[in-house]
Amino acid sequence: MSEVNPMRPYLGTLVGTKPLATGIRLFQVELNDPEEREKFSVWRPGQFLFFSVLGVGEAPFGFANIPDPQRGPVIEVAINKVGHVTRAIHALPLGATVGIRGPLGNYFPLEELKGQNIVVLGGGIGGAPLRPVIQYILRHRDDYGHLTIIWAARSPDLLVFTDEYDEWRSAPDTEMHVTIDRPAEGWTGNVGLITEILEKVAPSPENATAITCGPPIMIYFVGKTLGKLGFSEDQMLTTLEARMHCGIGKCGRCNLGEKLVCKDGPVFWQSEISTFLESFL
Amino acid sequence: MIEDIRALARELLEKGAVECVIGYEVGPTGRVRPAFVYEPGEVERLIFDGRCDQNLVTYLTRRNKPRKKGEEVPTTAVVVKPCDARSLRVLLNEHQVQRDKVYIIGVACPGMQNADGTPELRCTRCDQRVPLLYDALCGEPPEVPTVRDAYEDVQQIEALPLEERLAYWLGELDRCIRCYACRQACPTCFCSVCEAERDDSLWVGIADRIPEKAFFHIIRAFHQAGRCTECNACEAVCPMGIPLSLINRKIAKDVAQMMGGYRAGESDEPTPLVTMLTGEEAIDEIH
Amino acid sequence: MKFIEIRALHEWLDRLAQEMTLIAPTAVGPQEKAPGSRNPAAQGQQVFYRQVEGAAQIAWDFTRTALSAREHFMPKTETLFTIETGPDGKAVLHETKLEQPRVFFGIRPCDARGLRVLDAVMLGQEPADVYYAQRRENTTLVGLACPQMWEDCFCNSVGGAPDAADDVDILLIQVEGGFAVQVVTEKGERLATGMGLQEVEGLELPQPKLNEQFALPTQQQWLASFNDVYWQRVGDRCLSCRICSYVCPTCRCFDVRDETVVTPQGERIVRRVRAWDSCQGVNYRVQAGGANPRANLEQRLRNRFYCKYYYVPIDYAADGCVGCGRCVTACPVNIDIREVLQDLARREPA
Amino acid sequence: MSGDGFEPRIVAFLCNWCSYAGADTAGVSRLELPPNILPVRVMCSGRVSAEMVLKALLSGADGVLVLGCHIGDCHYGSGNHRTVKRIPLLRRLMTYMGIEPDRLRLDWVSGAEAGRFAKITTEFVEAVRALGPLSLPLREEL
Repeated sequence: MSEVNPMRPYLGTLVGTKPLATGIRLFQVELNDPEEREKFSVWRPGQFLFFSVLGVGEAPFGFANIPDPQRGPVIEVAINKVGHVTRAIHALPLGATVGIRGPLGNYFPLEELKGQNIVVLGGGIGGAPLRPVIQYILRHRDDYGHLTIIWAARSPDLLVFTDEYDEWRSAPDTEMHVTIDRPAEGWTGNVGLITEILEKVAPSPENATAITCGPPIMIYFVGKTLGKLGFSEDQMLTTLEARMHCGIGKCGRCNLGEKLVCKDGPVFWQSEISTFLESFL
Repeated sequence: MIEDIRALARELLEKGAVECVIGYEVGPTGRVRPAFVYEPGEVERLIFDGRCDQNLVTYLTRRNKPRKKGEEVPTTAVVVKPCDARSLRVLLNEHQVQRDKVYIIGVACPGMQNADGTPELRCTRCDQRVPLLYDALCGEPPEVPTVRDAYEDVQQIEALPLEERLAYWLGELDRCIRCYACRQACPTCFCSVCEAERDDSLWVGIADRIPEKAFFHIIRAFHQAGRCTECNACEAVCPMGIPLSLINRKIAKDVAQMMGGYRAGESDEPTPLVTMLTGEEAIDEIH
Repeated sequence: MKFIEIRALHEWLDRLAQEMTLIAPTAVGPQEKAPGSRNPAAQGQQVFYRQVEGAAQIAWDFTRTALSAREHFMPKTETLFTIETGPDGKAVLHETKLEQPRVFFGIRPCDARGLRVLDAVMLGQEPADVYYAQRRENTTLVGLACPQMWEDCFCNSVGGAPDAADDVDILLIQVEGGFAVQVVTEKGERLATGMGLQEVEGLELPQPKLNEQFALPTQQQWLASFNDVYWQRVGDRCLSCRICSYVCPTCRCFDVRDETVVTPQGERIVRRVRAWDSCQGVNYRVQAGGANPRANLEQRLRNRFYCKYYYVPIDYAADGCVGCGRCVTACPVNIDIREVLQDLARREPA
Repeated sequence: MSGDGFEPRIVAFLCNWCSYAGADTAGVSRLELPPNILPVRVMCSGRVSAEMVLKALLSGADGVLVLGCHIGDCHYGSGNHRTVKRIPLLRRLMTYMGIEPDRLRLDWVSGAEAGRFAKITTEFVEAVRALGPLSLPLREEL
């Protein structure tokens, strides 16, 4: 057998978990083997991993953090309880052994975007893969221009990473807008779809790139609104999701036309998506 | 008969009474297959003869949904043989198909034939030559004797010693490749998510092993209890040639014997497996 | 030209079966014809590639096997690893062990060509699939040329031939009294040393009878046809079963799940298994949260044709279809890939 | 207990309102009950699907016992009308497929019939013991 078996997960330990929103928790995993930890210590915003509950199954998730030199390579993922694997993940006790495969897929080309203004648009759990983008920009704050964060959810209880908003807001040259789809009791902030607030905030397309993640329908309409604001399709980045079983272009599951979400993505320019044979909707 | 079907199909399409007529055609390589005719000019494609053994009622549940949210369900005309009509009756009983969205082109059935021209076995034990329900009937009732089904094939298996029966079924089911063609071809298998395909493997996993395959086939057959009309669609599509209808026919035989002579699709009554006792049952296996 | 007599071949195969795993075409299932069915699969025994114990079990007179050679390289189900609890209470993974060396005898040229497609997908790009790789490495392919193209075959239209030696290690072609033998690769040479081949001068090879060749659609025609109502019309009669995918030598989609089983001895075994899957299944593309970009049947049917003729060539630089004709024969509603290809090829490029 | 050491594993589906209560009464009355029974409480014997019976057999049970209220006494009126059709039909199908019919038994036990519960379970365990373990190829193999 050749040296690396891409279907075999690294074993790790669940070292922390906290609630993020209704049905959504953040899970922190540390790999057990020091050598594997070393190999795994570099991943980039936008990449994904497979999280296994051994005996139940595995599912793909985007990284919700960037490697932190201070805290060591702790992997964070935000997981919404929707299927049998995610239900099992939510039921894991601290200290449980889990499997991790990755890092997989391409990533947001943040190096290339240096010097630009960045607009980050996250909807619901779609905020999770954007958190490393924000972390990266804040860590390399001087390399980037103005940062606009627009965060949305259906209702206040579905907003993720609320305890970090103050930190993000107070970062230099950064603005943040939070909105929910429908009015809710006790909510005094913005109400309206992410597209509405995006139009109101109206970030300038001048030397800017917008990075979007959310449900397919949101990605579609945010793209339209950005277009209205003058963003070209080469200034819009998004990350897509798909059911997959390998993450390395073998299982055939995640294709959209000839593009494989796992191998050619999950990060795509809107200009690429527009040329896809098959719609992601 | 073919001319009757074509004329009727043309009339229905011209009037706009139906969106589509489902019948049979001969494909470019000479094989008979289901045909979906949308244009009056294309009705010449339609044929009917002893090779038209597919059960077209299978397609109705799929067509009985609006194509887009808010759109109306289109009306479909379908060519049905007496056996297919029983499947349709089951679907109507179970509210899977709206009666006013189907135009039933009944055919007086001469019986289907094997590739070598001999009559299909199921047609030699058929006691219906005219469908029990139709909107229009094409063809004259043929002079073919109707026969009461004695379930001789099932009795042959029943007569085997227990171990031989197990060996027989394990041998047959071992060839199954879990392609689900039996389920897909079956008019009364219409669940949107089959329990054999649940993501959480609640009942069966994804493996191609005997326990999984036996479970799938036994349960699939059992779900057809009192609903299977013995149309043979499952067996006719099996790429591994597994005699699946022998399982369904066993259940049909027992349902009839134990539950007051009930036969699926012959009345408006739903399967007795979901109704209360009426006192006509002959259930003997309680200890 | 090298030659082997039938008897010598049988003796060699009998010896091989003793020394290693021998896979060969063999007849399976009930002998008698199913009473009363138009089903082509129920007309007596079907031939499969299976492990055999000697030449006597080999079916020599067959057209093509019911399932392709794929099942021996990407099994319908395989265990990727078992998950055990170590003495410290921590999980330990045990990967599936290496398999014994195998000889795959009697593989048809189209099936061998199918492995080229699977190679491109499973091995052609890093990281390679180790399970497929080990089976591939351990297997020597001894091909058996088709004396003619069978009903529904179209290998000659997609670049193959009934007697192509391109993808086997050794090719046998039936001639008077035995087989002409072409040793193609080094792996084949190593195996052929034990065969006892004779050198025969002027051996004349038969010309297999070919089916009529047809032209394939161009890339432009594929591109222009994607959103055509044509797919709805073909999809009308599709049953959305998986026969076409499962008989195909080049389909490779799989599903992975964990399962726990209890042995008759009461031991619990937890393992991760991989099994065949098909893009024709309703839930194939459903995402977490329920979105399904391929919810309609015609979208799924279309995906299979595009996968073979458009996606695989672009993604893996391989031809996705070998023209074995199995899906044509096996489709219960006569969805004929040859008909689809010719319909598209007749179109004006947009 | 037996000479060859085979102890059958029996899954018993017990209706909440009658048979489970009957089992309880049997326990409280300190009747002698076979230890081979794995009780599964269901709200009605009509809940016991063919899937549940088969899954039990394929997952290691050597026999399955379904106990419900007597006909006419169903808490829900007619839940056991379905049971009385379904289980015998399944039993016939199992037999047809080559599984011994005596591995599946349907019977009625009311909340007061503690003695009847003890008698049925003991009888059933002995019947399955006589049959031996369920034929292996049907079990989840490796």
